[in-house]
Amino acid sequence: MTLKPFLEVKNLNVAFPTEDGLVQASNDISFTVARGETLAVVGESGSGKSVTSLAVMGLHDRKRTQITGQAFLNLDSGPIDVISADDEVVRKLRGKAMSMIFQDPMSALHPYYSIGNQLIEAWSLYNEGDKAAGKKRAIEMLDLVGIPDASKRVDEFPHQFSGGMRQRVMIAMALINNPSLLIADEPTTALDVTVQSQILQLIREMQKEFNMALILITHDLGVVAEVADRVNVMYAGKIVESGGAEDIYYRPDHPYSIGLLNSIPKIGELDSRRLVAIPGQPPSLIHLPQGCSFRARCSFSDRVANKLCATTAPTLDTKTTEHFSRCHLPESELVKARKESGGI
Amino acid sequence: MSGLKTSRRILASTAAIALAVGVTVASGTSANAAEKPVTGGTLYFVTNAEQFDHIDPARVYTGRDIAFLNSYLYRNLVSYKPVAGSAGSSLVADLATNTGVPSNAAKTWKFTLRAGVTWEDGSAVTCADVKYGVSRPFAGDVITDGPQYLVQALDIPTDKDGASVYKGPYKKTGQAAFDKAVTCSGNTITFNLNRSFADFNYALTYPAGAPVKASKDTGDKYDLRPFSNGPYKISSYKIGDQLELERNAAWKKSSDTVRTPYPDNIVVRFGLAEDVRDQIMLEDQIPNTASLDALQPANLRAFFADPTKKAQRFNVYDPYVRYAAMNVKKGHMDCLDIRKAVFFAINTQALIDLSGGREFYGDPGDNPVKPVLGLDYAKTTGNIHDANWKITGNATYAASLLEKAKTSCPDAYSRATAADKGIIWDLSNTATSQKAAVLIGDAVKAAGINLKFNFIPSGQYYSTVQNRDKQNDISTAGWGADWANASTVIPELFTKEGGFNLSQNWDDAAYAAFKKKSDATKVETNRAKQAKGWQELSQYVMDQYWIIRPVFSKGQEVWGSKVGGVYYWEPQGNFGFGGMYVKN
Amino acid sequence: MLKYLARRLSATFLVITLVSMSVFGIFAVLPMDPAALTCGKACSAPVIEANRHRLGLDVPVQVQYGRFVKGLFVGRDFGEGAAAFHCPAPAFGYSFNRHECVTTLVAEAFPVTLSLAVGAFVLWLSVGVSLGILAARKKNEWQDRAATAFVLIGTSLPTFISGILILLFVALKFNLINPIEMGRWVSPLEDPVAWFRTFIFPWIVLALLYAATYTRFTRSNVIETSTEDYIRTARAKGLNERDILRKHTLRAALAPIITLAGLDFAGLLGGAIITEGIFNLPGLGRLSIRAVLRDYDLPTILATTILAAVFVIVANLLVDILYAYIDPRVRVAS
Amino acid sequence: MTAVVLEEESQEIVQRTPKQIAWGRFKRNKVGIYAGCATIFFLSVSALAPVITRLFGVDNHSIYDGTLNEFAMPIGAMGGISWAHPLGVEPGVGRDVFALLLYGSQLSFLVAIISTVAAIGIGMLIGIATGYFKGKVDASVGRFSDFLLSFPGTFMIIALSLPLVQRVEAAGIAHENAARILVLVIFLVFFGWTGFYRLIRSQTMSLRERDFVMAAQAMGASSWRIIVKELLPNLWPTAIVFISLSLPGYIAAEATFSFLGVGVQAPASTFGLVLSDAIAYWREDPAYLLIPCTILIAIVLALNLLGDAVRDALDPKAGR
Repeated sequence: MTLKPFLEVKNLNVAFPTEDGLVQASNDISFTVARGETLAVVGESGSGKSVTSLAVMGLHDRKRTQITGQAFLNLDSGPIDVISADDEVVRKLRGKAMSMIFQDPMSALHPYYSIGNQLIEAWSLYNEGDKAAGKKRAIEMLDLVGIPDASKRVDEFPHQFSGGMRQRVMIAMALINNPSLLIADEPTTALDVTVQSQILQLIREMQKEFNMALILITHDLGVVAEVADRVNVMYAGKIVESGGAEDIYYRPDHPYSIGLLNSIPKIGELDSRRLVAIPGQPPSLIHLPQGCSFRARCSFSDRVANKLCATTAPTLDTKTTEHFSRCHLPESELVKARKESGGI
Repeated sequence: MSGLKTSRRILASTAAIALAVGVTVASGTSANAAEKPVTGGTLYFVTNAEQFDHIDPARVYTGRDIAFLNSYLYRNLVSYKPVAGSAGSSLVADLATNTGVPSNAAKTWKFTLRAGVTWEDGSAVTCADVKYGVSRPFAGDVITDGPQYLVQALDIPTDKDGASVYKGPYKKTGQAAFDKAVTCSGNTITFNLNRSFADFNYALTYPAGAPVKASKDTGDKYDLRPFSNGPYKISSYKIGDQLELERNAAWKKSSDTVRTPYPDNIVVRFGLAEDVRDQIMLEDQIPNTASLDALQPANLRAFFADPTKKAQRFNVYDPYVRYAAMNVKKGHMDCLDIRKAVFFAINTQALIDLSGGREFYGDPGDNPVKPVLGLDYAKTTGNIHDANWKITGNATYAASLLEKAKTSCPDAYSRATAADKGIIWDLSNTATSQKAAVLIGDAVKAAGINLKFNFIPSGQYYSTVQNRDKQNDISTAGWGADWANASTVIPELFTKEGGFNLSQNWDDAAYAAFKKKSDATKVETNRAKQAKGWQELSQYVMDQYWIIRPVFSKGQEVWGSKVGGVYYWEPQGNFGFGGMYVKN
Repeated sequence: MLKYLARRLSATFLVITLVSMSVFGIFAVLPMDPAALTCGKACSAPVIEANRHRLGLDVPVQVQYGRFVKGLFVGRDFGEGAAAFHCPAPAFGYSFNRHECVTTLVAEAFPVTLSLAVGAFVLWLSVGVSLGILAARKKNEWQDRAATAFVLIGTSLPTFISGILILLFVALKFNLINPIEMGRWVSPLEDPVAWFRTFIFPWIVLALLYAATYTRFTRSNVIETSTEDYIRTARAKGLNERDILRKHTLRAALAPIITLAGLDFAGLLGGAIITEGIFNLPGLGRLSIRAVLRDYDLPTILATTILAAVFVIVANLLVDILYAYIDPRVRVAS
Repeated sequence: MTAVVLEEESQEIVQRTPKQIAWGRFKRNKVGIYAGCATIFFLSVSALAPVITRLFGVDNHSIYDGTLNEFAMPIGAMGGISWAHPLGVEPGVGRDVFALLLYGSQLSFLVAIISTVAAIGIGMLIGIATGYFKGKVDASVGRFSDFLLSFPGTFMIIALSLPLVQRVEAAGIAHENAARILVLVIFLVFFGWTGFYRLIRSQTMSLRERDFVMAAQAMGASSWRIIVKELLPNLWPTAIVFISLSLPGYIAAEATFSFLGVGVQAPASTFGLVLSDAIAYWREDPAYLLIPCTILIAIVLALNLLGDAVRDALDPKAGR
């Protein structure tokens, strides 16, 4: 890829002090994403996906969060590090330079205000013009995201919309100011399966329409396959594997990725294979175990020599910039492992 | 305060007073005679009470209210002389030109009206107005609470229940009988009575005999706005708020030899919290104010200890005897030994201290009749003069009486001593009563008596205990004579027909003889003989312990530094309101 | 919406009827005998009987209730012969102890209680809500702790204590009130300053209690609402914090306060017994307490009790309608 | 952030029981610990009133001669505070204020605890029943509780307590102060259960839709079993929070009503009675007013603080 990245995240750490200790939610995260590019971030809930993107959006309460590292937005006017920038500067980037849509469209819209009202509010933040102009734009956006009869429904309230429709509204609201970066945080998780693909389809169309950089956060590798250019697999606050979508799909390097892939059904193979869940629970982010944090759940750790997994945390293998992972497992064992666990 | 609301007033006799326990009247300060009264200004009165009980002349019955209303708002045929000291107890002609002319062995009384007396609208006060006023108390369903002397004394037939056949001016039933009993001839009104009534004119000092203009009578609502023929008229009256009086332009000094209206306006402020009222008086915050109530005991002491307030207070024996009535109905306190045991057990000293001490509350008494009644009072024997009586209580002697009761009246004994039964004492529910209950309970317990207390909301106290079914064994009460004759005490308190019999004594073995003597004494025309009769009956009452621990109580009045002309009006037991003025 | 209104109105009417019937029933079956209690000093059986007739208590309770209801609509006559008189509709009865139609008594007392309630309401709502918001915004900082302390002291002080302490040790001690005028009703239209001086301490006493509750309630609602997804959405849109608080957080956080405030206000309209008593205010609370403790004035007791209940019931209705106006979900669902 | 908190909790659930978590949270709340200690102190002191008063050589019924002057006011400063009478003596009578208040607090706690427990018992029973079974009964109970709310409770207690006490006494159920306490408690419970009932009902309704209850139902468990085994264990934190928040309210209510003359009467004594008596003496003996005031406020404050701490520990979302 030779595109100039729009977002560059470098060594980002996010931690929350709690009564029980410091929760290291995101640990040394680095990635980039360019306009027109789709980055999928995959992992179990609590692996730090959302935390990272909320940090980029500046949506963490700074008083209760320790954030280090950098995240540059390469704007036309020059790069801005949203981590070190003033609150007010970052606020003015939100909605315009970068937007975000959330997991649960049922609760993400204010129940007391009409759809139109909420859209106009977003629009008027960055546009001069009266309410009528805002409303026109709102209807336009609702049309664009496929809300039928938009000019009428614009005056309705969120509870009068179905989940899928609300998510469309969310998308319309996120895109109303032509953002350069859209972070979609599990946008389909709370929706019916039939609606899920429609929404994904819509997000993809919109990405093309607006030429946005897209970060798609999901715990569902299946979703990723069709839309992502790159995939970051996260586990216990760290990126454990990163690569092109095909790389991750066909040549997963990390046992966790392998596990994730095994836990999704594949079309045409429904009956032939049992789905395999990854055993165990993710570790506490307060007291991360020494060594590899996936060790306890890894079925291959016994194949690594010298109990390396237990003593040393694996580092990112950056031998290529396109595909790397944090794992001690030698390449030969990896190939075996892929085969054993389902012949990917 | 003590919750003892007394319902009637007393007349102090002109005779020298022999006091039971050797305490002389602590006379109040009276106005400096040399000081010249000032006309004008506004005179304030403050009170914790929400209202005057009544201001309808036919319904007023409390001494303070009578004194106030009679001084300012309406005139009776006769009045007490508005002066300090014993001279205040003499009658003077008011609306009438004389104090009444009796004839026919005092069964017929004639009064001639003064000319030139007018109502506040300028119309003349006529004989018909007086007659109409006298007729109103007969409407018992509308005119409640007032004195019944006229209803009982006028020569009108009664039905089989003993009720008058005349039902008052609203229904007019039996009007003819009334018209015969009270007749008008020009300016002379004649009252025909059903018995000899030598001091009938004293009964007419009650406003129940005052004129009422028929066209202005509003029935029950007349209690809010009586039509005035006195020097003031009501400019506004709101219960719980205030009563405002202004000058009655139609009143002429020339027609009134009794009243001296000094202030331009008079305002009675009702419903003040006791602390607020006390604060006003203690700190002289509103100097042109007098308190209609005594202060709370603790504050009273502070006020009377302050030498700068010497001319703003008096402390006198009031018209009342406060006592505990024994309900001697069968099943209640029907055992003399038990009654005595309770009496001897009680710590009288502590009770008096609680309510202000001897200096302010009064002295232990020995008689239902107060020494200020003069003739009718004589020191009794027994009770507080008994060798076994101790002012702080004598538990040992009380226990021995109780022991006697074990054989003399075993039922009452078991009731008085059993833990699950006990004697019940009615008290009005006030903080002071609650404490009195502790003191009484503690003292009788030492003698082995189980005493319980029934606290009744103070506003409903008397109506509850006067209900013969609801009255318990012992009820705290107080009474003052209506005028200087124990005929307004002994029969009222101790005969079945009396208006305030809390002893329910008519089934008592001792009752028949008592009643006979009481009836005879009531119609005795020889005043000395009559007095002797009352003295003997008092002794009888005390021997029967129908009432116990009478206290000859005292009253205090205080006023602000700018109020002048204050004196104690003995017959009303209150301020001589008419003399009060606002100093410059 | 209209259908909803009609249904709510008829339900409200039904509840009011039921409440008035129960109040009637409860006071009728009790062993208090107002006829005996108000019969005066010379009381005998025939007098009690006459008294019972005069008070209208000599008929079965359902007839009494019927007369009561009829009186509300067409007025009522009392007394007989020349002493008869009329209380115009709505007649709640006649108080023989105060010689007034109960409606007049209530109408005189109501402005006092209304003044007390409105002033206290404004005071506690403004103090409570702003303190609550402040505490939520400055969570765990000194402002929050100070607000918490205020809440605790406020909720731990029964009004009879705070009232007495403020009256005795502040108002009286420092001559902050004119004692002889204390509690006297002055219309705010005639003399706003005197009106204010009459009510300021009672307001403080009541507000102290209620403001604490509202501070607590507001604080937790604001904090809870701040964690809502739609607040995050608003922030993600790029709204500034002030607008988020004003437009988004408070709108949702304060909506439930309407219910609470409406009912508390209505409860106060029925009369603040203790505060009115301590500060000598001739409002509905004192009217009813006086009726009970002084002379068991049944018509007044019935009227004030029923009225207090009606205030709450009507407030319930108004609050629901208002809530429907504020929260579109309720509006449409209904 | 949300995700992390969730994770933190799911983490802990693995390691600690909810009880331990709550206790852990409570232990960290210093104010709560102090308030708890104070509450235990007040409770045990009042429970041990007979023993403690004996230790001090006083009791609540004796009238102490020589402690009052001829005006029945306490001799000595601060309402007659001395070694013999640590909180002074009662003006007018001469009883020991310390003993009066100790026994008074016993009555206050008694009324408050019985009322709380009864209100919560009834609220819980009806709340679970209506929330779980729904239907017509639920609707009518709901209406009834709305109906109750519209009555002016305080006023009705004052208006009706006297005739009701007479009824209770006439029926021979209880006498004197026992009857008065009974009537007061019945009233407090009658007007007090609805709040808790609503809370429990809505919680039951939401629990009812939760997976574990659905699962139990699917497995054919009886309603009784579901209520006892599945619902109750999930409702007790609510109950505990409610108890700890209601207690101070009932203590204050008891004081208010006895101040107004409803509730216990002489020779018994409670804070309300002492305070209503003390007002008359505030100029001459302010200590007699201020000492009981301070103690009552301290008790209510301690209970309130404890309640807050308990709520924070059991239901952290509500307070923070």
